[in-house]
Amino acid sequence: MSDKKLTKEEIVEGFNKLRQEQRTLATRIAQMESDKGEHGLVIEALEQVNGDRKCYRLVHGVLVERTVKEVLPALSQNKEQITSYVEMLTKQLVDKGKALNAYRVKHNVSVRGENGDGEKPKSEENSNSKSASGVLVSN
Amino acid sequence: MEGDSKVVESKPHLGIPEAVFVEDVAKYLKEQGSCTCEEALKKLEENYQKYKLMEVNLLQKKQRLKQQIPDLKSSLDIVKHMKSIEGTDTTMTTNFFLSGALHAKAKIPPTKEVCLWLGANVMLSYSIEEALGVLNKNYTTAISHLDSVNKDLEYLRDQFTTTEVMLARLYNWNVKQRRAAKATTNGSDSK
Amino acid sequence: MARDPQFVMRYMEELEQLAEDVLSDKQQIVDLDKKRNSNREALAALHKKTTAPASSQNKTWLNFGGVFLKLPKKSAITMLQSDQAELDKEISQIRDNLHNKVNKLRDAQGESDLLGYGLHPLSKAELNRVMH
Amino acid sequence: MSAKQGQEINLTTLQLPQLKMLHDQFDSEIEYLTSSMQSLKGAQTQFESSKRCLLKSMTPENEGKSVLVPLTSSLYVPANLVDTNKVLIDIGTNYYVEKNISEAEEFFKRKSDYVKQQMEKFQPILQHKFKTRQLIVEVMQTKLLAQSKQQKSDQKK
Amino acid sequence: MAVDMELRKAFSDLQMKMVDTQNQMRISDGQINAMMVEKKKTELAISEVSSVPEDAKMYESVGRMFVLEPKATVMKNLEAQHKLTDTKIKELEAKKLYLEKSVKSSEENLREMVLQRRK
Amino acid sequence: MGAVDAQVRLELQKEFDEIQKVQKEIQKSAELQKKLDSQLNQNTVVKDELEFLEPESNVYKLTGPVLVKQDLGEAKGTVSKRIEYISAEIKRQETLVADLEKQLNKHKESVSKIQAKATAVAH
Repeated sequence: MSDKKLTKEEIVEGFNKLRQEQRTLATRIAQMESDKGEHGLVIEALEQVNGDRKCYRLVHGVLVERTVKEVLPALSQNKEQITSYVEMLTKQLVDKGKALNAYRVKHNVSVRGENGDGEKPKSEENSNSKSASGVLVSN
Repeated sequence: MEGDSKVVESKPHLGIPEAVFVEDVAKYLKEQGSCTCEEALKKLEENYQKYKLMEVNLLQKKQRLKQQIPDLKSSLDIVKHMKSIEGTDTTMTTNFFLSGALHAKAKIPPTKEVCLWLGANVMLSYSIEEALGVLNKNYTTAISHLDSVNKDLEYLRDQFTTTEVMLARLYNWNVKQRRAAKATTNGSDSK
Repeated sequence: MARDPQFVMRYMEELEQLAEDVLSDKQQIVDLDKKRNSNREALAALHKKTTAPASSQNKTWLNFGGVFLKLPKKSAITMLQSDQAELDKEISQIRDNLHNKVNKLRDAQGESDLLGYGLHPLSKAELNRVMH
Repeated sequence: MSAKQGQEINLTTLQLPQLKMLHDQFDSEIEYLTSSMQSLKGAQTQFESSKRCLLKSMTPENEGKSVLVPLTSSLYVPANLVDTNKVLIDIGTNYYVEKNISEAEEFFKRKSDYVKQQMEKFQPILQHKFKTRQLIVEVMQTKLLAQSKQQKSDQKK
Repeated sequence: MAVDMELRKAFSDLQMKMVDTQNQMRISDGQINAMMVEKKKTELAISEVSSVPEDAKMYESVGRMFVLEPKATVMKNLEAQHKLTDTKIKELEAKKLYLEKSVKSSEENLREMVLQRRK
Repeated sequence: MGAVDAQVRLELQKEFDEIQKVQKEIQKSAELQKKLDSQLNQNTVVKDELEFLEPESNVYKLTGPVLVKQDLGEAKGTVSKRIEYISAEIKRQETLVADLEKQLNKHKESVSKIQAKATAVAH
């Protein structure tokens, strides 16, 4: 797409689209971070109990009865996957931020009431959130 | 809050910085490292946004706790009851929440085991005694967390007020300053 | 108006904090009282049913959050009664505390009148709610 | 809507601030309707899934079946399903009714249909509001354009 | 002048239809994606369940309850689910293809209209 | 002139205060009506459901945390009473709002009267 003939509306639209994508990424990261935190808490709890204890794991609608020592490695692996996913998303977020800035400079877009990287802190601040369904209480 | 002093106690509110209130704007600017008024305004604005972000997070946390607490309380009550009939041959009948508006009936044979949902798609089996301990502990923790979240929110609200007042002051001061500057240049022009 | 504005600010904050504290305590009492009333209703219903000969079963469904457990009426009544006792205790505790807080607030605001700052940290409606 | 034509003519006679107000009013109405639609949709999905749950689990084969029963959202215990020929339905305002399976199925179907009907009633209204808002935006844009042209020619003088 | 108006109306009608179709395509895309995720999850569950010893207890979730089922039944149900998502994906893709064609022909029509107008 | 001005301002302020007060009350009533409306709706839905039932159906009412069996006729009666009560309350609120709106108009009229008088004096 050549952008020499972009109208003002189209520029704004493109900009908003990028911003929306950035926001979606940030929310996704926050979700994953909280998921990661939840995994951490559960792993911690399981590490403190006997490995032979009965423990259930839910996989896509199927609850399988296992033991703690069987579930723990699966959980750790899962956590690692989430971690690398978060890393990937974070990279994407950084790239998106760069793209956004480049777009801003190129089309001379000014944003009211916000400065350059006002979006960034969100993903960091949300890291200690956790879903309410479990019995564990987060800090 | 014990609140027995006339001075605001600077309790540690988990990393929430205190907003400062200064009467003398010029002095304030000097304290901030002799920055321009615009810079100071921007900084305050930033702080304000940060407070807002913290508020959002705290409110989320509060919401979560408010959901969790009654659930923990019910779990605790039920397990307490199970403890009281443990060892007898009492079968409990329950009408449990299946989905939406739908409840179904089940009989719970005498049991020494309950399962607690830990999160991350994992459920752990507990003896009744143990479950009682875990639930009790988590219930108290959740309540004290809610309490501290509420206090943090209150504290945050004060920081909002202070920052708002400071913003207004700085803004007014800035306007006055500019007007004064304009007046002097106009004055010198006309001379 | 030669007063130290910083002092005024803090004073205002202090007042607001006190007032908010009082209000939230009052709200909590209202909530707990609501719960106590519904328990009372439930107890009344249980007692009424024992006298009714038609329902000879001596069991009842008791609600815990989302689930109903079928319990002997006796245990249900005991549970409700112990819950009531707990609520009573909690309410009277908050009430005792509240009394002190209201007094403190009253003192603080009395002072504000004396000093003649003309501050309005609380609206009239709020004040009424706080002071009855 | 028979007033459609009339509205169209009316719009152009309005001043910009009035148009802005009208636009905002439509905005909030649309927002309200959209959120109502969303909650209706949510209710419908819930009724449907309850119905599916009912038909899947409340069968004679499942009588006495071993299950893990939720006592709260975080507490489960081993139990046996009993009385699978009937269920307890929460019909609202603290009333609960015992129903057999076909009655319960009918209940959920009735509810789901009712909600669907409501949504079908709202949909055209929402559509119309969208269109009208679009129209308002267009009129506003034309007016703004005319205004800025006017200003430019004024400046030239 | 009147012809021009008519043409403009036809033009905008066609444009609207195209936007509508494009929206539908976007919805289809979303549905396909969701189904793909669903399929992936089912596959993961199948591999997880098949790795568990035959005598392991397992439950299927129904609403908020879990019902004890033998492994064979669970596997059978998962396979059925897998097949179902597969057919759904195929259906959705066919629908999307149809929409794509429709957009293309709309584009074609628009182009022609513009050409005619230039004459 | 100054005294008149002040007098006018005072009068206007009074009217504005009144207007604000009335508006607040109208808003309050509107909120209440919304709540009542949804309550009415809920109860009507429940009533319809009760009408659907066979006479020998088991109906329970949740009283506090206890589920108490209730006679179908009694349940219907209770819900009907609630509906009656809520409807009456809605009517009451409607007349209240109508009354408040009348007051509001009166105050608005006073405002324009005061303003007209003031401009007349000024000229």
